[in-house]
Amino acid sequence: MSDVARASNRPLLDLYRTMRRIRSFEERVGEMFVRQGTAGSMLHLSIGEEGVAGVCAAMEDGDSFTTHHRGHGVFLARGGEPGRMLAEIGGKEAGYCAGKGGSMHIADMGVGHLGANAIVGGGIPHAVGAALSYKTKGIDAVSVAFFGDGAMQQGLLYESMNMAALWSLPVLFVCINNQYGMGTRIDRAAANTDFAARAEAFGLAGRHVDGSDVEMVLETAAAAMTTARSGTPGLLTMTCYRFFGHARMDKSPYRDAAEEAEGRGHDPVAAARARLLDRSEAREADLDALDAEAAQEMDAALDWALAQTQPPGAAMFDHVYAPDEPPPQPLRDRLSDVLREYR
Amino acid sequence: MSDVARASNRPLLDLYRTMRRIRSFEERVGEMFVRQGTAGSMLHLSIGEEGVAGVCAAMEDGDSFTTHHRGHGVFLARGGEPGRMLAEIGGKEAGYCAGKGGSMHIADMGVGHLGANAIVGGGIPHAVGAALSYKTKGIDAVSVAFFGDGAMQQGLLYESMNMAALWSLPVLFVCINNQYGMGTRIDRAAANTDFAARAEAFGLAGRHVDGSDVEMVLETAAAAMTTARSGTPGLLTMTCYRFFGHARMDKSPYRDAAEEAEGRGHDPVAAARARLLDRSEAREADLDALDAEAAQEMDAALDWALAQTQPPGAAMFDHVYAPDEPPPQPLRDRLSDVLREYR
Amino acid sequence: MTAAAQTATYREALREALADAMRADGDVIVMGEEVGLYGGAYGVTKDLIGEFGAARVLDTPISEAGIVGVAVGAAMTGLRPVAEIMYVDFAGLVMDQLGNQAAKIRYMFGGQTGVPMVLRTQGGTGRSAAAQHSQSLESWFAHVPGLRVVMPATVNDAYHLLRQALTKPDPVVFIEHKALYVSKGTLDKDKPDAPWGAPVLRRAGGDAVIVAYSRMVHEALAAAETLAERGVEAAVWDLRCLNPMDLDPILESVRACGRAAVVTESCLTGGFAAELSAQISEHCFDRLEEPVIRIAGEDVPIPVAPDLEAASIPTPGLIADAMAWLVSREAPAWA
Amino acid sequence: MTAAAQTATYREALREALADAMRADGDVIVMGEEVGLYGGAYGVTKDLIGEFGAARVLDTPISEAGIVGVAVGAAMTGLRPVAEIMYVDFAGLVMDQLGNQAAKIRYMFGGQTGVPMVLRTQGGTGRSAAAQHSQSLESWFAHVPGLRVVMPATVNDAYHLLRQALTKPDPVVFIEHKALYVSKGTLDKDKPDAPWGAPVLRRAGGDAVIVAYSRMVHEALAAAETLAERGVEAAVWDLRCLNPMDLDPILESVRACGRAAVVTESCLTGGFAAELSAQISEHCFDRLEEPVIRIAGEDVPIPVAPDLEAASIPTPGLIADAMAWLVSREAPAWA
Ligand SMILES: Cc1ncc(C[n+]2csc(CCOP(=O)(O)OP(=O)(O)O)c2C)c(N)n1
Ligand SMILES: Cc1ncc(C[n+]2csc(CCOP(=O)(O)OP(=O)(O)O)c2C)c(N)n1
Ligand SMILES: [Mg+2]
Ligand SMILES: [Mg+2]
Repeated sequence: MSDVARASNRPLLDLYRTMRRIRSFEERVGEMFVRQGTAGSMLHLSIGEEGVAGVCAAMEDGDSFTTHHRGHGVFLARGGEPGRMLAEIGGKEAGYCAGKGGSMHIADMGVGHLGANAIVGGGIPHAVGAALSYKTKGIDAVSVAFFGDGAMQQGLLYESMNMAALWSLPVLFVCINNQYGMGTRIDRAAANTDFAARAEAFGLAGRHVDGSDVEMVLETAAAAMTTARSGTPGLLTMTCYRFFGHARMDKSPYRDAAEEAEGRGHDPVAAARARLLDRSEAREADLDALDAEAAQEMDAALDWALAQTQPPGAAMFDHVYAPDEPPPQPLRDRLSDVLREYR
Repeated sequence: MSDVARASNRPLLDLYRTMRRIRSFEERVGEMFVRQGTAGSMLHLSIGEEGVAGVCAAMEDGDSFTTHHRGHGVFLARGGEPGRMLAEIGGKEAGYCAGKGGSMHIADMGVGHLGANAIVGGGIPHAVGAALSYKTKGIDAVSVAFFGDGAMQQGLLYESMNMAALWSLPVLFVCINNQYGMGTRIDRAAANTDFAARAEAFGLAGRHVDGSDVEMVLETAAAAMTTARSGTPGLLTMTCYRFFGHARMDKSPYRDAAEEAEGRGHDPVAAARARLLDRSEAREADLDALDAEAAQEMDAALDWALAQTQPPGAAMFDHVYAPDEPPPQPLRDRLSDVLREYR
Repeated sequence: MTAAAQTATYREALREALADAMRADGDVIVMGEEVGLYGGAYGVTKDLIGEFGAARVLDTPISEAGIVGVAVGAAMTGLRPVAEIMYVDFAGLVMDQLGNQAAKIRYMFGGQTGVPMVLRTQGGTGRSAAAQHSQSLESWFAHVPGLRVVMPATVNDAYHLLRQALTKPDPVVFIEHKALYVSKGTLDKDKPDAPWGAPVLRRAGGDAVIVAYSRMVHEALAAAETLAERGVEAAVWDLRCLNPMDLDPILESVRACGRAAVVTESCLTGGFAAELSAQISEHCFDRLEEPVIRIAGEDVPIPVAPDLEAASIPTPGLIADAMAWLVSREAPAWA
Repeated sequence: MTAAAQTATYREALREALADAMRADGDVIVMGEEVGLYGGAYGVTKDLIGEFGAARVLDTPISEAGIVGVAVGAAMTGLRPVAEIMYVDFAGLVMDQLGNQAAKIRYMFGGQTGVPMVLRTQGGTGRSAAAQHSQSLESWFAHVPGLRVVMPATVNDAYHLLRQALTKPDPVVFIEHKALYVSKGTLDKDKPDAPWGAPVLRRAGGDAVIVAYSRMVHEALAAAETLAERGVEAAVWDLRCLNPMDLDPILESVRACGRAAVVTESCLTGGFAAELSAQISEHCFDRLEEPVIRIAGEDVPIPVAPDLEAASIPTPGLIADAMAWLVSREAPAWA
């Protein structure tokens, strides 16, 4: 079974599996942090946002995407290997980026992942640029920019949307609206939270979907992708709830238990499970088995990642420039040049 | 008669006079350039945009504003003295900014002119900041950000609008839509040119007005100012046509004569004149006299400005920091320090 | 030390400075992402919103350019804003509002108005925060006429430099170091370490001079300890202010011993270490026994892997090795 | 000089370079404000849209950050964009996309992809364009690991450095000088002045070395003429590339005569002149007869008044005075 989310003849079950894998993965990231196996604590979990699997399933091979600092789920759903992802999150040489980038800069050109970004909004225009390449070169592909609701307040988004619409580029903007930018609830950050209206005002097709209903996400995203593929870019806003703190150290003191309980009630994984059972598309035991399989997969990935080593010191100077280009001179060499010259 | 545009019992005649003064002024700027009396050629004339006098007349004493690179008209209508303005445009010591800023950085704290700006969109958040001061300090004033249609594509505008709306600040955004950003017609820069819709999507009151009808501009602006004063910021878009090239060297080869003729047909000055005569609010002779008076005023201002001198060399180091603060050391002094130390 | 002296962390000292300034001057406001309810990404503004209210402690959207631009306008019209940019790495979003607007408005407008604002931010490595959350970008700001730039290394400076910055008529970029927030020291509210602009000698020593600022002061001090064991006495100067900057006392000290090093976390090429090196060479030319050396960050983006990250900036070991070589002509193992 | 040599302006050479590169490589596209119908604010892209069409010569909205960001994404996916930022002064709007994204993507992603784009822009004084349209900001770019930075001074370099930039796998910031567009010289498409990264000796002289780049090469050459009349022979080196930079030939030449000056239009403090000064002092320490001097722009925003503007940057007269002082110990009138 492929690990890229895609439309199938058992769509909900597949989506459920993808979402369960995301959740299991993110739980392992948390565990990895506790076991001090991560590179730092700048770890942003996408638990509660698994409905994004629906968007990923609406994408096709050859489509590309950029993500934000909370992008593990999207990458996993688009084919990321959990072991290499965790290795990267741990700053290990075997990671996707050779341990140079970490959680916030994970990327994989192989599956069209043009990169996570630690600058809010920073990766958005890159997806537009990819779409420009596709249009210019006559390639049938769409690029998708994933970002949070916080990025709706970054000016660069509007510059990007305008250019996308002006040039009729095959790009879809996806706002994962988890209600919070760190400790700031969206209504304290935006005067008007009807983001679809913003998109329409810039000439894009604006759509909104409830992220706890992954089937609806798939359906809406599929429509948005079709529109984008035909040259009308769109913004798709997916509402969800950030189940935990902003990053690993944040206990979310700025929101109360009642709100959290209500938010976590909109659980896309639980909702899909209930629906599968309800519709008799799966039995409890099947789903339990599937859950266990995901857990095992992620446990194995974690064990593997924890066993990996950090890159060697010499790796410091690789990849600043292309391999055949003049590299930066290490400081020790420069000091040696200076201090040896006068001996 | 005061030179600040304001509501009066003969509003159209006053507006006509303000507009005529603007046009006469800008013609003198052109003449000054030809006579090589300006500091460089980065001169952006607001001929065709005189309808903005209506917005200025809707402002009150104590209100402040920022302008863009094409802001002479607004400043004049808000009380700028033509002589000191031309002196500044000439880089003369007697100018508003002591010859340091020039046309694109003219400012006058005395009348609440918080500055022209040579960065498209650059001055917009300053007006929002002024409005924040007013709100925080309980001052009854509105700040107005004037800018061109080109700035509608700068992300900073949306960050500014969102904050203004979020914090209910007394600020009015005024887009002087002269159809062009340099050689780019607005429909080649924006996918959706309904800018009022953009404002609404950000939680502001969006309004649109035909800039060739100065009475309508005044009326619409007055409503917008009232709304802003009460804490609902707005965007007012005024359509007009840039009669001449972008700056002094630009002959607008990118647009054809027919379009220019049509555009110049929407002449706010001529329209006001016709209406005054039509309604018998003024006689041809009165208006001719008024025109002559404006011409004389501007001729005198130009003569005066041309007779002024550039700032002395020592002025170079003034105003980098506040007067009592450590100033930058001139290069010659630094070189002297170095080269004298070893003699 | 006066009676008012107490032990505090760098973070607490900064918070105290903000609170005291806000008490003393009703025009001081704090604005930025998460400065209110959250209390600041690094806790510096904790509970300020409780004492001063949401009108003076403004949580903003994630709109860095807008934040700085709004602060500029507010500063021109009677407020004294402290705008926080969460990471100095986001400078690239605000350099226009900072470098073209805040820094130049007084000059462009012929002295009609100033922009009395403080831009608080923090930088540096130490949290495996990777290439976009670990930089040292003071060199960009220090190259902009009109901007004052200060970088406190100690608890007392954290307090006093921030208080002083909040009395200045011109824009000040105030850069904290993320690895110093938990550092402890003596805070004496009555006694600044030195006047605004002046450097402070943090350790005396007659064999060589080390000039540093921010976190590198501590790495230099640690190196000096090791060096003392090896018989080399290095003076350690804390620059504190990059603009205004008074290099004279440091130059005196370099002239006396003829050997100097500049240590920065910022990457080497084109960084502020070059300015310091150039000025020292210009002014101490005939007293220098050896070239001024620069010990700085590697010319690489900051890698996320903790070991690589740590190796990308000067360590006490590297500083000590280089200083020993400079003074005693003992080449280190890596040479 | 080969048979292909012709006289051309700097502007024409740049245009030719773009046109030839677009003919040679179908992936090269040009994008920016007014690069199409208008032909470029300074005429560099004139008529390119006619030959290559609107799909390869994209007029963009006034969205600098977006332009650079889109170019980054395009460069990662098979195009080779030349993004134009009309004035280097707008760098403050794009430093994030340039410094945090374009420059770091290869590194952060562990070498998976590069960002082969050229950012064309122009800077400098000379048109009374005031503080926000006259700066020299190369020092910001040169301080960012991952960015290549080149600044042509001559017609031939305008052509060849741009052609070379358009074959490089990493982002190149290509900074033209507004006062040079009308300058004339020989363009020999078959013969670059030197390899990428190497400096060029524009004038020989054994008494002192002047290092400059961009417009200041010409001011230095003019100063050298005056100096020759006064009996001082100054070598003038044109750096051309700030990154990659090969300083060795220049260091050789400094070692031979013991005296050196660095000349930049960029303001002095924290500018790239400091890097050059520091490196020369580091590497020529025991051969220097005098300190390396920096002749640079004043530490002020550029004033609009033409006389002040002209006085805010190094002139041939100032350069000659300083060099004469350095070589012959004749203090100039202003000392
Ligand atoms: C430009 C920028 N500003 C601020 C930050 C600090 N920061 C990181 S994530 C974050 C909140 C982002 O919120 P949102 O976009 O909604 O994404 P979420 O964390 O909710 O997934 C902030 C403020 C940043 N990384 N980049
Ligand atoms: C940030 C920025 N980008 C580009 C420019 C160059 N430029 C100056 S004016 C202008 C056109 C502006 O158009 P608009 O905003 O419509 O104002 P108008 O000139 O029509 O009054 C451009 C591109 C600039 N000054 N600042
Ligand atoms: Mg969010
Ligand atoms: Mg316009």
